[in-house]
Amino acid sequence: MPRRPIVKKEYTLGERVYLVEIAKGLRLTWKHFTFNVRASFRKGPHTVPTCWQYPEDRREIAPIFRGAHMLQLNDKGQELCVGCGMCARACPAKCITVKRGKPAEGEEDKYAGKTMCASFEVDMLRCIFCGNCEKACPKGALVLGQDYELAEYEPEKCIYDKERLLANFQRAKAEGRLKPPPKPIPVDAPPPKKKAAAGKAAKASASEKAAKGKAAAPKEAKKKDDKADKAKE
Amino acid sequence: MTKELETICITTGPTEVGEYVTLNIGPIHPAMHGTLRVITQTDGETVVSAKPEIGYLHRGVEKLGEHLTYAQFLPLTDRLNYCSAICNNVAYEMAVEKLLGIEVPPKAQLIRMIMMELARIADHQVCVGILGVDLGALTPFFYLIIQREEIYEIFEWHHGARLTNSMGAIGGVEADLPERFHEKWPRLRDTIRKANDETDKLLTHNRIWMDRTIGVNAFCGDDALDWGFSGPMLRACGVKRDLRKDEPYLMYDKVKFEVPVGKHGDVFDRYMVRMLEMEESIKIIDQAYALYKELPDDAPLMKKVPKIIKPPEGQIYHAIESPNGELGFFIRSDGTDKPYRIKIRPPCYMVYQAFEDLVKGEMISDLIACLSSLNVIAGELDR
Amino acid sequence: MADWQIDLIKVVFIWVWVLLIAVIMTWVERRASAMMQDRLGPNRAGPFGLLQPLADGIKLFTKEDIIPERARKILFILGPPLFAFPVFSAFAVVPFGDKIVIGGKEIILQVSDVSIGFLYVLALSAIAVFGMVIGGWASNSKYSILGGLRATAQLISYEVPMGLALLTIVLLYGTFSLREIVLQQQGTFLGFLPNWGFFKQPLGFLIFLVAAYAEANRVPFDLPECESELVTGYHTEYGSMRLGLYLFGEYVNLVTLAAITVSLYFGGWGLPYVDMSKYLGPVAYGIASFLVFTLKQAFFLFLFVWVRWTVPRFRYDQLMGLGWKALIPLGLINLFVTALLVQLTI
Amino acid sequence: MSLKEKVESILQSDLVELSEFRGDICVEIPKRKVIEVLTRLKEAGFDYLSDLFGVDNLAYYEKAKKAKKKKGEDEPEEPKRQGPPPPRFEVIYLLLSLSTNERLQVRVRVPEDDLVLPSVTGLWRAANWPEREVFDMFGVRFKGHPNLRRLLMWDEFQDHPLRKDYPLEGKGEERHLNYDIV
Repeated sequence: MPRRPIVKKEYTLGERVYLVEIAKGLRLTWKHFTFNVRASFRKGPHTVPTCWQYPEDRREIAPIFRGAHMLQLNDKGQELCVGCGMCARACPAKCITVKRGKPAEGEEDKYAGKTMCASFEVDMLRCIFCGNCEKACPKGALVLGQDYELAEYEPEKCIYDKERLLANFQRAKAEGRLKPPPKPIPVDAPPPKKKAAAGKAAKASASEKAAKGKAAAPKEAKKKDDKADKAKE
Repeated sequence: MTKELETICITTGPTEVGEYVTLNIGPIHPAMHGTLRVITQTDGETVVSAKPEIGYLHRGVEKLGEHLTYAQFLPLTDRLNYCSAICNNVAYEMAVEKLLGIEVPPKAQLIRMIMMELARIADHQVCVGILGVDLGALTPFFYLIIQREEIYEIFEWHHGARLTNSMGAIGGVEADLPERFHEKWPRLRDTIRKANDETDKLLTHNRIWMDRTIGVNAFCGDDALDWGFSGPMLRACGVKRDLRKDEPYLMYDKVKFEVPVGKHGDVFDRYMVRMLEMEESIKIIDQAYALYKELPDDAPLMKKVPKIIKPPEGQIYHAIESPNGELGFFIRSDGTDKPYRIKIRPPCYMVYQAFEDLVKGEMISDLIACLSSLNVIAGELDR
Repeated sequence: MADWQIDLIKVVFIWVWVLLIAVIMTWVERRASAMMQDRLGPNRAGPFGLLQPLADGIKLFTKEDIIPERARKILFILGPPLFAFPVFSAFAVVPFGDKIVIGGKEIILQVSDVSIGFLYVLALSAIAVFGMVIGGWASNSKYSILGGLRATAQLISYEVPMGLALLTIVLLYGTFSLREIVLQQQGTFLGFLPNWGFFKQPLGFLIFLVAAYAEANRVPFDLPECESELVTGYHTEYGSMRLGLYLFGEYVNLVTLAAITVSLYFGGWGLPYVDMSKYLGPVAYGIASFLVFTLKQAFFLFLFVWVRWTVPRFRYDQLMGLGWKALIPLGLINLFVTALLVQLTI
Repeated sequence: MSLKEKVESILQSDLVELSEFRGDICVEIPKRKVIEVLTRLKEAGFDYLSDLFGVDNLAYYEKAKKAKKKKGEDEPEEPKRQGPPPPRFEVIYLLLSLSTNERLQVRVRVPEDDLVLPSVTGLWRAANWPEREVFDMFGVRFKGHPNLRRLLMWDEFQDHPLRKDYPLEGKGEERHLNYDIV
């Protein structure tokens, strides 16, 4: 048998007779009860403050939420994805397959880059929504949107192809739920002076443009950063 | 009758058949938090032996880690202790940073601290709530879990996920504290305190609760150390040990907080230690937030790390105080972009192996109470 | 109308009425517990979710009826009715109103005024235990049998304090008939208190209430079916309408216990200080007395729910300890003191 | 006295190798003296067994060999370990001193043809499951362990999954449950 320390039970009289503490507890639950009953008779969708009635009454989703994927277009309606496959390589669950292709003749203006993705598949059954693909994308084309109702009746439908990913973006755009451009991360790196200045400039421009709701600025900043990194190396 | 019932359950390993009834609790059972399984021999309602069987949630995380890059392994750490994923994230990030030999900027450290303490509160809330549920008091669970939702909202606005956080990256954190946190925290602090207070009112002095918890599977401190206990479980046994104080990491040496210590290591002490720790966590967050405010807005959040992380050859072990205790990552690098060997030291693994010693001679109801108070998380236990 | 016709109407009425209250109780339980826990509860089926019990009933009826392969089949089938039948029948002796005069005929609002109403209630609640034990044993599952064993031990031990509390009432009023007891509780006590059993027997009431919670298997005494330990105890292996009978039987049991509490300790249908029969016509008086009774009953039903969602659960040995070491001695003392007082005052 | 000196003074001649990386000290001790050395360490203050686990060095040494071939003789100080091939497995004990909060990694090399180590469950009961796990994952047997069964994998499982030659996606093993209902 294991050793056990001897525990002395020292109860006060109030604790000993059960009823006092139970009465206190009853008072507490009664307070909650009356509060919530009163609240539930109020008009409106969200009456009891802690209870969301799901399909009608949804809680606010953070704009940076990591939900279903979408492939972004730029302001001119051009596809941003160049089919580089960085996302597929960064994915820990190996759920993305990308095929790189060249745009057909006469369709070059549909794409922002010189190349495009011929096919883009995300297997939502494998995806763990970690956001690594989003971080890896050099063009800011693949982002995780705010959709979280991803149940389907057939498993095949859970493999999102390019059309679906683009449709996700269109829908999000129509509903105004686009992901804000990523803020540049202030990085502590040598040499400090140059870098800090660049970071500040990038941040300033980013905040200006973010106010206008355009996605271009941070990409520039990112490019700058990338260039700087390359130069350093 | 005993013999007849015997044939229904599948027993693994040698079990004594005879005057005792084998009761197979789990892996599917309301109180077995996920997929734990305990094969008990009972004499009436008294537990004669209890042999935990684990491995029902074994996903081979350590093996997977050998085949993923350092950055790719980060999301998998969410799935260890899913009640406080951020602590796992930070533990792993800090282990890799130690391997790389870098120190993250102070602002990132403070953000990590704040987020980790929030995660600790969330974890303790779940643990205390579940303990209540398993002892028949469902109501406090809801009061606590509602506050956890609010904490999750802060997580969501900080890095975009509620449960599987994958917070930050190797080298720092990627986002500053969100607007939500600044708005929400002063109010949230009060509501968390209120919820804890209500739980306290409903449970702590209630004689039914006291009878159920005081003196139930009490445990000696030196036994606990021998079994490799850590965290709240060890502190409940009366050993004052907290990695935040003993081996300070991040900026824990710059904040003041108490380490609540129990006396007998019984369920009541574990419950009280967890309740008090939530209060201490609130204090830590307040102090860390004050320190955070002193830093300039554009202070760096990340240390520059190369895109493909290739640490030098070597091996390190780094442990932090997760809500359950010492959560350590042993990483050996062979100079490539993938870790050679990752070993996770989950805190509840060490605690759960002493389960038989903890519950021997107690009753079945105490077994359930004991299991809930240990806060064994199957994801962390089986990896 | 012949007497047997009136009796039949009364039986059907009380049957439907008890069922209805029990059905509403399942709704109240869920909604009230939700409100206490900052939730909303089921509110989709019908206005305020009032049709939720109906939906549950349909669900339970249409589920597959599974009998485990190695179960004792006959006993397994016999278990739920054996539990539900006595708890339904116990309501027969409860006076749910005073009397109503229809067509010059005086009808007492009670299915039958048996002179041993008391013993009848006790006996039936003892029979109901067999339903649980048989169900638990026939399932051939360890959780079930543990639940059944706990049910036996718990109900047998709490029968004793309950009996002691009831004995004091018998001593006090000198009758076994529930109707007689209610009639004796009208008027005032010591000039300012209602002449209720509660004021004459506060300790007895407390013992009775605690024992009633134990009889009804409610938290903090829900050991036979405590979910976190024994999955769901004695009805672990049951499904479909058999499970429905068990669950429903528990609510009916609650209704009966609340009704008995009201008629023993809270003056039954009578209002304190006011004699309704003076102001109301004979029909209206009957209905009013019935309503008063129902209101009092509703309070106790709510109390059952309220306490359930506030306190944790006992452990098996602590439950036994409370029963044998606290309630029975208290009950004996109470009985002794009451006997002494009764003897002295007579 | 620094940790390094302290360890050296405790171990003396039993110290096979001492390496330091980012402040973590790892000492190698001979296999046949595991219990003796660990007992000494425990008495000297390293009284808390934090963890115990195995490492398979197969791929590591193969890679090192390849790298050596590639580099040729550009770096002459590289071939440290010569002679017979190094033992394939390692078992690492993570010790902690509760009084001074110093951590120490103790490593024992276990060759493939003699996969037996004495169990330290007598010193620390905490070693119970970790040793079972090492047995499960690497096949290292611990002599004197009270209950050396598989921990995470099922009992009928044949392989040792954390070995480097075990494929990531398994070999297609399935668990056949034997419900022996008679």
